[in-house]
Amino acid sequence: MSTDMETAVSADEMMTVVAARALTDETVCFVGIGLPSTAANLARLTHAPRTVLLYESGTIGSKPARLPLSIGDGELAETADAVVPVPEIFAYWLQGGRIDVGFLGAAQIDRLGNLNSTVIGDYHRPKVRLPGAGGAPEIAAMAGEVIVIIRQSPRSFVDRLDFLTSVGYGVAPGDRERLGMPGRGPTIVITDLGVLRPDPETRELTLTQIHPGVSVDSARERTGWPLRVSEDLVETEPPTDDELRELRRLRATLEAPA
Amino acid sequence: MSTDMETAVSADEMMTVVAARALTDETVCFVGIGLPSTAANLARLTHAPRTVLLYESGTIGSKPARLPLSIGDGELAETADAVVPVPEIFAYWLQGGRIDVGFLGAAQIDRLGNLNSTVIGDYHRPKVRLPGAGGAPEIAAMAGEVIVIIRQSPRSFVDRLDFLTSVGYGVAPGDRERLGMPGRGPTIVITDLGVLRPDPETRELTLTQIHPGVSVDSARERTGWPLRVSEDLVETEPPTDDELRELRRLRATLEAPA
Amino acid sequence: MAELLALDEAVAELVHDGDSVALEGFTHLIPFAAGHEIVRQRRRDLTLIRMTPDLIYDQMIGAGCASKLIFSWGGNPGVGSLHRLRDAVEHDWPVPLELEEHSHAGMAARYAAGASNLPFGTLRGYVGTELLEHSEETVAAIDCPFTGETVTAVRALRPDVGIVHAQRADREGNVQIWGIVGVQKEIVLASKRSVVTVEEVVDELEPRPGAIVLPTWAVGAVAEAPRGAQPSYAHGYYDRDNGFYQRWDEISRDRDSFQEWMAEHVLTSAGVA
Amino acid sequence: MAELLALDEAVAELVHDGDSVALEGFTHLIPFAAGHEIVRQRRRDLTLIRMTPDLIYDQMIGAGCASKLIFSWGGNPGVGSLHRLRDAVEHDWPVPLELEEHSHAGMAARYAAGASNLPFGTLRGYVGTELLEHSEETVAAIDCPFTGETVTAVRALRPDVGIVHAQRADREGNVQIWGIVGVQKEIVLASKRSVVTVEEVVDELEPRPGAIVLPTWAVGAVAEAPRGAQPSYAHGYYDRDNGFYQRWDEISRDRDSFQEWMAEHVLTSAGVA
Repeated sequence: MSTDMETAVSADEMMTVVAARALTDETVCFVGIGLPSTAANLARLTHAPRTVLLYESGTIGSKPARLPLSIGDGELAETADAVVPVPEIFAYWLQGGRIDVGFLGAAQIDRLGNLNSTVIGDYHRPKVRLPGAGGAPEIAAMAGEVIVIIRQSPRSFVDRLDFLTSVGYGVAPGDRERLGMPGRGPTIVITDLGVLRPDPETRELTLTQIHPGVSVDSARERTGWPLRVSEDLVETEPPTDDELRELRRLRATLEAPA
Repeated sequence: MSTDMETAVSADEMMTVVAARALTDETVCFVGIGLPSTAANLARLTHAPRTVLLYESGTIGSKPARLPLSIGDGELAETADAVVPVPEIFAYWLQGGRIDVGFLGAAQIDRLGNLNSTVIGDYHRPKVRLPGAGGAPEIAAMAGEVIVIIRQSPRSFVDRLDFLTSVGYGVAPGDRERLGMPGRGPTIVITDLGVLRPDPETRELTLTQIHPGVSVDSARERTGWPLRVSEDLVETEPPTDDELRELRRLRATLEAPA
Repeated sequence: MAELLALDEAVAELVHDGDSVALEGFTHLIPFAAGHEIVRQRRRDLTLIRMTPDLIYDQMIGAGCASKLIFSWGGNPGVGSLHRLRDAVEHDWPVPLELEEHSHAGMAARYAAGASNLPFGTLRGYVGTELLEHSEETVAAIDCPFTGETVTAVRALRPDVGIVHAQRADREGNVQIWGIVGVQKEIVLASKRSVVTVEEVVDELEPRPGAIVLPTWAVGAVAEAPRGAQPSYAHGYYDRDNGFYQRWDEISRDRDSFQEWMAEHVLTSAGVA
Repeated sequence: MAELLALDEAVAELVHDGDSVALEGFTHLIPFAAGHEIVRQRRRDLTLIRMTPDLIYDQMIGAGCASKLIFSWGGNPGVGSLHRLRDAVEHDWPVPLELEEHSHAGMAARYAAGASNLPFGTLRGYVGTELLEHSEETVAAIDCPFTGETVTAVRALRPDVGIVHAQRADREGNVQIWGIVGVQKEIVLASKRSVVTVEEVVDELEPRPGAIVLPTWAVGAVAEAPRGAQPSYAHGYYDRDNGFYQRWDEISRDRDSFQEWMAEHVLTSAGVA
């Protein structure tokens, strides 16, 4: 269903649409702010109307009509089935094993899907001090599976993280089990170039899908390690008119006055 | 202010009035059901209107117009400033150190104010299986001080408890500190015969006050250990008309239909 | 998503012989109808878990459903003893009953730990008491790794089945509870399976002061059971039947009168006095 | 009983140089007015504690109030960096800032442990991360005494002063909060002293869906501060000023423009842009 709109699809839009598609219906989803929240709400407003969104501010089942700028906008509370204290959202709901999917971003990712959102450079003398962990380490550990959304570049797809904030598959297969993490870890990593999935054996992130107009070579160039490419590499279906229209409408609500 | 009503004062009424008097105003009080609840509400409705009552069902600041039969009657929730989950009432409010006074009853008490509300006889082959601990062990440990209400007899005032459910002063002075209990322990024990207070040195319960018409000998006879009597023994002021009227009005609400 | 089932279906499907089952409701919203259905379906060898066993467990114990009771206060509130519980403990009637007893604070911490998927909860409690001598499997000292202070750990409770009563559910199975909320949320989240009986199923759960909502995807089954908490109460629906609690003392004191009452009011019907 | 004070009195009385101070509010009800008053009273050497430092700590750090920050996520939500926080960490401006960082789950457990008067909280977290290498004083492995399983202990937080904003208080100092309640209750109960700023003081706190009440005897001081959470929001009173959050990126990027803004909007008045 390629359309006239397709030519104008931005890299962020492509990422967001693909991330939304990764959410199946009736999924209980713990969402971070930014692209994860946009993608999860896009899914809810298109093919997955019964997807349940939880935000770390304690809102359960939020159905925002406008995109929140922060994780705790009033809209999230007003449209929620329940609002609980922050200690409870982490203890009873995330740690309690009630979350099917966690949606995370990061500044850096390595080939085993581990994430850095803490610092670039030395911890005590950082080149860039990033916001830090937030809810990510426990979402990465406890959610049934994790969807990662991250722009792909040699600075973000690194051979070695400057800081390990959230565990993907650790340093070797079996690390999650050894660390007592009940979730399956990052099952899909969505970038502006394509989609990576962990190899069933080695857990190494492997390019399995590439967006229209992107070459495998450019994906390799924008990866800080020798990128493995699946033999069954497929091309991403471009966003449909419906997806794009809904996404753009959603994003416009972020700018509009209340 | 002795009155005509005085002659008709029952032992339970005397106990309840004396217990109510032991509560000063603006006290935050964690109350058990039965006589403690009656006494605390009597205090609230007479000399201590700003006393705050918490029940272990999670009601904070209950102001019942009718006496509750159970610890969780709807009246307690309806008249409360706040209703919180049961784990919270114990963790944040009692253990959090927010309670000035805990009000406890028991089946047995020993000379160091330790309480049994678990069994009479052998634990595994009990003569009488009592209801058990409930909130008592932690109230006894954590409340700023504890008021005990208990009918005095050789079966209740025992040389050796059949079971130690809640710690008063343990087996020797300093035990509370050793056990890490922040509260001061039972500072007053109110019975149908009089009032006992712990000796400042030995912590042994000592008769310091006796109700009108009760002899010291009868108190000794109804105590399962050689009862110490204070040199400054005083006689209890009989209930005033106001106290009795309010108490009887309160108790009548327990029987009346809702 | 919660299944909306008839109560007898829910019990048949979710409660099995030998299960650990918690019917909770702290004096409020006690799931009598569900307990009676368990009696009618003649479940046996249950480990019954409840902070305050109350009349419902007195009935279930007297009916022979339980081989073990985990609890913290086993009386008839404001009235006296639970005679069927006492008869089981004191005379093994109708079957022996193993006890595991705790304080309220300990039970609440155990439920909260279960809901939090932690192996233990922590509190300041039990120290200096003889409860410790009978609870080595479930209560232990634990040292703070930072201050060295010793506090108390209690083993998490993760019942096979958690059962509570609530005021309302909507047609999707979202559950709304208000008034004294007790440990209703904790037990539903701590249990492997759960059943919520409700006064009524409604189109929409209008927000109310003091209300909590359990989302449908956190609940196993919802079953409509009007007056299903009677003789306890459902805030906003009916009051506690204090008279029945007082009458129970007489009914339950004697094995025969207990059995007659059960035969008449539980075994042959879906209601309660 | 809480004292009803003017905000400047409350800060003068309860917040001292060198204190550990937590101004909480999880994106909602952030106590900006109280933070600005602390800046105006030129408190120094504070240990600032907050899950999401947000603009208020960016301002307090840039104004030189803090020598240490305990936090879990230090960004401008939906916008980007906190430039004053970064300048302090990356270039020691205006003074060096020590960091102690955690995850949200860890901070929440630390507050809950503090409110519960426990020396530590327990969670499944931090394992496998480098956060552990920088938090030996506050995060440690702990073994379950029943199952042997290793989980994570975090040191309880008991700040000298906890400060939150709320919608309302009554004249006795009882406080009512609704909407996203975050860790407002935990921080008031965990702290040795507390200040609650409110939109308004009213005669009566009418019950509302989703509202919690902090009783006056659990609160230190209540100070009226209308619009005191702006540019964050107060559910039922005013919306979040998302535009200001976006403009702050520009204002705060440069030391001079930051100082000009603070001089104009904080140091000379009681308001905020």
